[in-house]
Amino acid sequence: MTAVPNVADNVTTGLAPASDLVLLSTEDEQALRDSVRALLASRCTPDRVMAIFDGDDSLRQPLWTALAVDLGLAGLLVPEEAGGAGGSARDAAVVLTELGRVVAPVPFLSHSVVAATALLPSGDRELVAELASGAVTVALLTPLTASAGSFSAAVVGEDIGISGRVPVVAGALEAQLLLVPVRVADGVELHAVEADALGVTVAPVVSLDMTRQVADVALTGVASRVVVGADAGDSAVRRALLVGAALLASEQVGVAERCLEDTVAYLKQRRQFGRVLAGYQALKHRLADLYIEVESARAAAQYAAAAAATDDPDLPVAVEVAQAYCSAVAVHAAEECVQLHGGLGMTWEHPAHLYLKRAKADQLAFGSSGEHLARLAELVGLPPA
Amino acid sequence: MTAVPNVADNVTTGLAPASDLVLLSTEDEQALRDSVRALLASRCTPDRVMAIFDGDDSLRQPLWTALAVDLGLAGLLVPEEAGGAGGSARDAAVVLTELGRVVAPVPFLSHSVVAATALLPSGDRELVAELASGAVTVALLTPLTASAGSFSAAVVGEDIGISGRVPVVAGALEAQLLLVPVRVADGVELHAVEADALGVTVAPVVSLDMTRQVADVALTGVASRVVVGADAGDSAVRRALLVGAALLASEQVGVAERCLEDTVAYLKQRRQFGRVLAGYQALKHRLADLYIEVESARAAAQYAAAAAATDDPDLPVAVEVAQAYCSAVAVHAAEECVQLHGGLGMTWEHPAHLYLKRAKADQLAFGSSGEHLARLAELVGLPPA
Amino acid sequence: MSDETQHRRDLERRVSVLLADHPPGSTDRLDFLRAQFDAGLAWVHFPQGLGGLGLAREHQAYVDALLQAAGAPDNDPWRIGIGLGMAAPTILAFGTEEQHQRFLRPLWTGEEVWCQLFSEPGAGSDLAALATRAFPDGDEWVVTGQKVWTSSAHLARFAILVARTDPTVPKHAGLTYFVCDMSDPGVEVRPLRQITGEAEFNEVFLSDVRIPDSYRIGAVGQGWKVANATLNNERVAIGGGAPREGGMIGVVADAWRNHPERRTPELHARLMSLWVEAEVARMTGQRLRQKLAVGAPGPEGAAMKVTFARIAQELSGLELELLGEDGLRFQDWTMTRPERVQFTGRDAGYRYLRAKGNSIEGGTSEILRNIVAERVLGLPAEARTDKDVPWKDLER
Amino acid sequence: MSDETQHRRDLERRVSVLLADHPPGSTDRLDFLRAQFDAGLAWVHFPQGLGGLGLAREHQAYVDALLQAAGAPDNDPWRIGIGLGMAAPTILAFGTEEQHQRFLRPLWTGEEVWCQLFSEPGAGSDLAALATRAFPDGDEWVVTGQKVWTSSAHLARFAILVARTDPTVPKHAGLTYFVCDMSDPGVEVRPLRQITGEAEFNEVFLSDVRIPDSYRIGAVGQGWKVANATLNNERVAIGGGAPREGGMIGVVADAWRNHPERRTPELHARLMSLWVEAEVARMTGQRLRQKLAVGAPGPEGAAMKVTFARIAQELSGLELELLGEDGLRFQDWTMTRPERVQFTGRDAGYRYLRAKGNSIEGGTSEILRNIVAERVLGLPAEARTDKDVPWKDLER
Repeated sequence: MTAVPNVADNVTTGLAPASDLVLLSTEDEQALRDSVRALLASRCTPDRVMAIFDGDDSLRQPLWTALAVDLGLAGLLVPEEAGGAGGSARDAAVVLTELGRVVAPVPFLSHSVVAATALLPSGDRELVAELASGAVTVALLTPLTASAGSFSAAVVGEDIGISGRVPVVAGALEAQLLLVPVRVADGVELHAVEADALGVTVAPVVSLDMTRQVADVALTGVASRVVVGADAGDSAVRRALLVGAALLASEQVGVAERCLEDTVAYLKQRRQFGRVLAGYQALKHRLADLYIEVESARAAAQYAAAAAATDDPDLPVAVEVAQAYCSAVAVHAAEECVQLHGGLGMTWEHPAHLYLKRAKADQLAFGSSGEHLARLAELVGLPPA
Repeated sequence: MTAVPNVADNVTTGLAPASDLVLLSTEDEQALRDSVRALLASRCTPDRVMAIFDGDDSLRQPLWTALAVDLGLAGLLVPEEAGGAGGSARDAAVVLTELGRVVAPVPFLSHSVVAATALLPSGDRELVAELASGAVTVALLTPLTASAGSFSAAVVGEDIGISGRVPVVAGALEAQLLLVPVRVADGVELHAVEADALGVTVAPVVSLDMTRQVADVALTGVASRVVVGADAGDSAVRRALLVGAALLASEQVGVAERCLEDTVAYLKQRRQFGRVLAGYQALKHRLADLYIEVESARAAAQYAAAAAATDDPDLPVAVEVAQAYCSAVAVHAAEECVQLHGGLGMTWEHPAHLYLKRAKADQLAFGSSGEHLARLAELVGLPPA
Repeated sequence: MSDETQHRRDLERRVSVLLADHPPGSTDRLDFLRAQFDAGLAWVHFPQGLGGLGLAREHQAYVDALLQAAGAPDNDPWRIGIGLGMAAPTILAFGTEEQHQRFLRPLWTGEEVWCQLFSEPGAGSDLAALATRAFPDGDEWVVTGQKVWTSSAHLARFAILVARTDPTVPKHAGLTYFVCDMSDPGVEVRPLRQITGEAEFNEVFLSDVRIPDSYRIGAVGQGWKVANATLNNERVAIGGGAPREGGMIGVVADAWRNHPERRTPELHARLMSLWVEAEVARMTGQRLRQKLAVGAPGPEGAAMKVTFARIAQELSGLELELLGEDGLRFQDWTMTRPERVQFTGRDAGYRYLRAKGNSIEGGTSEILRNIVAERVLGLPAEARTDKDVPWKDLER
Repeated sequence: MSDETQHRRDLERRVSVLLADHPPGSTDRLDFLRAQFDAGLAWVHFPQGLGGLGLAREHQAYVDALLQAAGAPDNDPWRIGIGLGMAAPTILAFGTEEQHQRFLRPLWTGEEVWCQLFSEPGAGSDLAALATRAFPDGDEWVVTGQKVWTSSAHLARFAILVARTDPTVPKHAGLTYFVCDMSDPGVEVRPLRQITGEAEFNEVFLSDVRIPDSYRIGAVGQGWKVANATLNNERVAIGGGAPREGGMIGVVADAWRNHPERRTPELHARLMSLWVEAEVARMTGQRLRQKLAVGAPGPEGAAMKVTFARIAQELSGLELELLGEDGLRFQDWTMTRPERVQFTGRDAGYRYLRAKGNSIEGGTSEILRNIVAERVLGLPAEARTDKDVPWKDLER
């Protein structure tokens, strides 16, 4: 039988076309990947990461300093003229994939991607430069579950200062400075607040994923300064959440590909019934299916990163597609990793659970799959029933 | 590792409880199954069934006479005192499973289940007796896709007679008498109309499943007689559609179990790469999963049949559960049957496609899976978003 | 009068006598349980004199209902599940009369808790590859090795144990089944922490543990056969009769009902699909139990377990998605040693993580699919190269 | 000036010359195509003199765009896909200079249609088990056997054929690759009807078909190697660049847009999930093409084909559910012999049935998963007992 499915055998629609983006890594991106991977291999070992669940987070700060300052990743998305590295969203995606591969407990996503993107429109060049240098770690005060589509500012300005509660904020525990979206009469302003200022409570949450521990933040009449005005604040936050969601997909790819690699390696050496497990066809086919998913997720994540890098008009579609797809793949890969390690995968000692917890928490980050699909339906003209 | 999932480890809810119904066949039911199976094995061979797709339906009438009259199945659900066999919905389920196993092209479901159930409240004892004896084949004039929840009468009464169009009616081509739900001022009446009466057009539809060929029926000022009055007509039709849906599940189980059996048998003899295909673990696991699905569908179908047999208060839930589940299992089993027969399964000569077409058409019968799930959500108190 | 009615009358009479002689309100719990055992009302399908009356298994439910209605204590079956579900039927089937008398009564009353020493780090699904050695020494055996996934080991007085007594024969042939006294000084129990943070199971290290030959269950070299009987009992125990919305589906359905603000159409579609699957699984379990009541357990229990594990995992995953913000929270990572498992207890994150074990413990879903394929559908067994080779020569 | 720009300039010049010498409006279609071939603008990645210019493959798209813009005819690639996609690259790679000259030009212009005689009833996935025999007879071979799944056989002038020339060696070693003249009196073509009712393929019965040795491609006994090259080309051909909502997803999305009355939340959830999957598959194909442009095709194409088949099947199944009443209708069961396949053509019922073949034809999804597992992930190959046994001694 020789006929093959012809995907070009298509119908024309009025749909906005996809963009023709480069989905392979450039040489520069590969070099960046190599240097991040090398640093993480020596510094971010599973036992050190696991210790965080038992309250020993001695890994966190030195690792973040090494990445943020020594490798200069704090300001990766900040233009060179503003004190940053002038990298693109594609570069940040490379970094996130590597961080995902080792479930690194560092605030790169919250600081270097989300907070940096939100702060870019600010005229406060000094603050931007501090963020870019890594001298100050910054977190945007939005719930980790908030998305560009669902965001609304929970903090309001009063005479005595700004007040409000924002639950499950990622990066708040690590931040010296909080970037607070404040609801005002004519829009949303972004205010800067010192994390240790009077009236600020950052309450650590026992988190499903302690490697990205979230915090409930409460502000009560806190003194603050405006760093992005009401004309630009709302769009700055939404842009930050959109880029965050776009790049989270690359972290999810990192989680998924590492789970696949580790599972393949384990099954190649584990023997049962006189044969290595990797030779059992039912497992082979599941791993083949998982490989297909991971490679598909990689394409979706790279498309989203490329779209974010060039501010492509297709970015909103790219983000919803990448999030709807990659979240589930990371969870699936981590679940298969636990299952195919058998009893070992259920033990605290084996790192599989670190990936499972990160993957599941990532699935909830920047909006649920239902939210992504609903927005996508709107974007591509497929209205619900 | 010894702990096991504890399904008794439950929470209490205000939900209506399930009923405790017998889900195994009785000896009488097994005897009925054996006699139907024996008759079908000798009379309803795949080549004769297949010929129907090329216009040769010489199998249809004699097979139906043998089942309806000789085995007395025409009036299976009609009480003995009304001229029937006095069987229960459980017996009809047994018959339908056997008919599904050979994709039998007979109007048992439309006549003996749906029309018989709709006609039972009628005072027209003569007509009921004719239906029960098989002397007259009857079809209820509703689309095959109509369900108890979605039904509305499309035919209306006028001075010159009754008029309306009803698409994709099952059993209409075989029927001598049409049982027509007619919308009147104070409800729905059931009218009896001779299929060859003036003003009746029964247009055969080239059907996805020619073994249950549907017809578009048009009535234009047709003379009719009322057999169920406006007080009882609507509930008679809904009851008929509910019982039809309950028992269709057993036909779907028949389709599914036969597809599984044939696939297992084929894989046990087909060799590739020096081994029988049945020994390849990826296929073994798929067949194990399919077996689990088929046995689960069997339980769901038997629960629905048992609930219909005793008019159990849980019948509405039982029907939606059975339809939502069994439809998909039959389709899945038929799809696996085609796939695992490889090229052979794609050929016209092999009967796999008969099952695929029946399974897919059955999935559309008595309401879509979305309809079933929506009604179930209402019944069990799980409101949509 | 039908047999059924006669049995009921007889049981009602016996229960009345028990209750009259030992009024639950004024009788010590343990005294009552011992009396219940001696009255043959502990497990009526066991023989007379061993806590039963030689009746069919399903009559026990009627006895339990009568006793419960009268406010009688129970033997806390979830605390002693391994004894009841695995050790007891095996001892009954393969043990000596002396062993029956010694072990069954305190097992049933819960005075002596049991655990199971089967799995090893190197022998999970492939249990017969286990490496724990038992050497004969006079009237005793000396046992050395490492076992894992032992629940209740720190509470247990006894364990059922499989050890290798002959490494020179193929692996299935060299095993023997024992009762191991957990108070032996050579037994060391260490908690085995799981991905939930708690240690529901243990690792057990055996160093020159001495077991009298009178504690051997079945013949030397018959350990595989005996262990399989135990494991079959384990799988049959799964999927006991639950009401509609029992188990994980009830938890998630309630979460749906209690959180209207978190509902999305996509979650609803998935929830309803899983509701149907859970309900069909319930019906399938019900049908299987009706079948078991009239015949022997077959490998269909394996199929049920695959289904229950899958549904529990999908549901608990969906629950976290439904909870959104709160799905990111976890109750507590502190290491604890719970006395019993609550699959649907604690918080949603715990349920999600714990449910991952459902498809591993008590037979992985992969092994169970093999069992269904081979024993139910008659498909060829997996190629084996390890069946006829002396255990000591196997590649590891 | 970059290489890229220079290539484009050069190609523009060559196209201009071709168009000037053979104005599409006034030139016979075949004459134009022959001239295009002779100008090296047929497939620029082929060598000079054989329709190409020895350039990278992706330049052809630019040439085609220029020619299309000028209103030039094309060679109807869907009608001659097997010749273009499978026969031509194989003949180029393994054929003699004489064979290149004889076959490639009329193949490309479509004057001579090609088909493929590989599969047999007893040799589907296990192609190397094929039983069609070729006996040497002087300068000729005499071929007898039965082939199936041959599209275009009734239209074809030539076939690529694999036959067994030595049954005494293991099955992969005894095969030889030929060009078969379909006008030979020993060739009988019968339509092979499919589950759609139509006969898109044929069975081909070969009875003492005579093939000159000069029509042999590659050495005697090298047929497996040559055939694999052909099949790799087949798999690479899959999943060519399509726009968003190209293919089956576009059809079903349009059905959704056109039938608001048939929408349900459950169908919407499934449609959106599949929309995402189809779009991700599109991106994955796009990424794979970018990779192929800079390197050799790997087994990743196998992964793409598995995905496309699954999505097409799920979508076409969903479409019937969406259509409801109309899903019960079918256009026509009459047996026909279509000249080309329209996977998304005809009605929804046809699409549903035809899509079932997507996971069988050109390598079943099961075989492709093996390929991914073994060649991409490096997992152990399936146990084989048939590799070293003479073909004639194999169990069948």
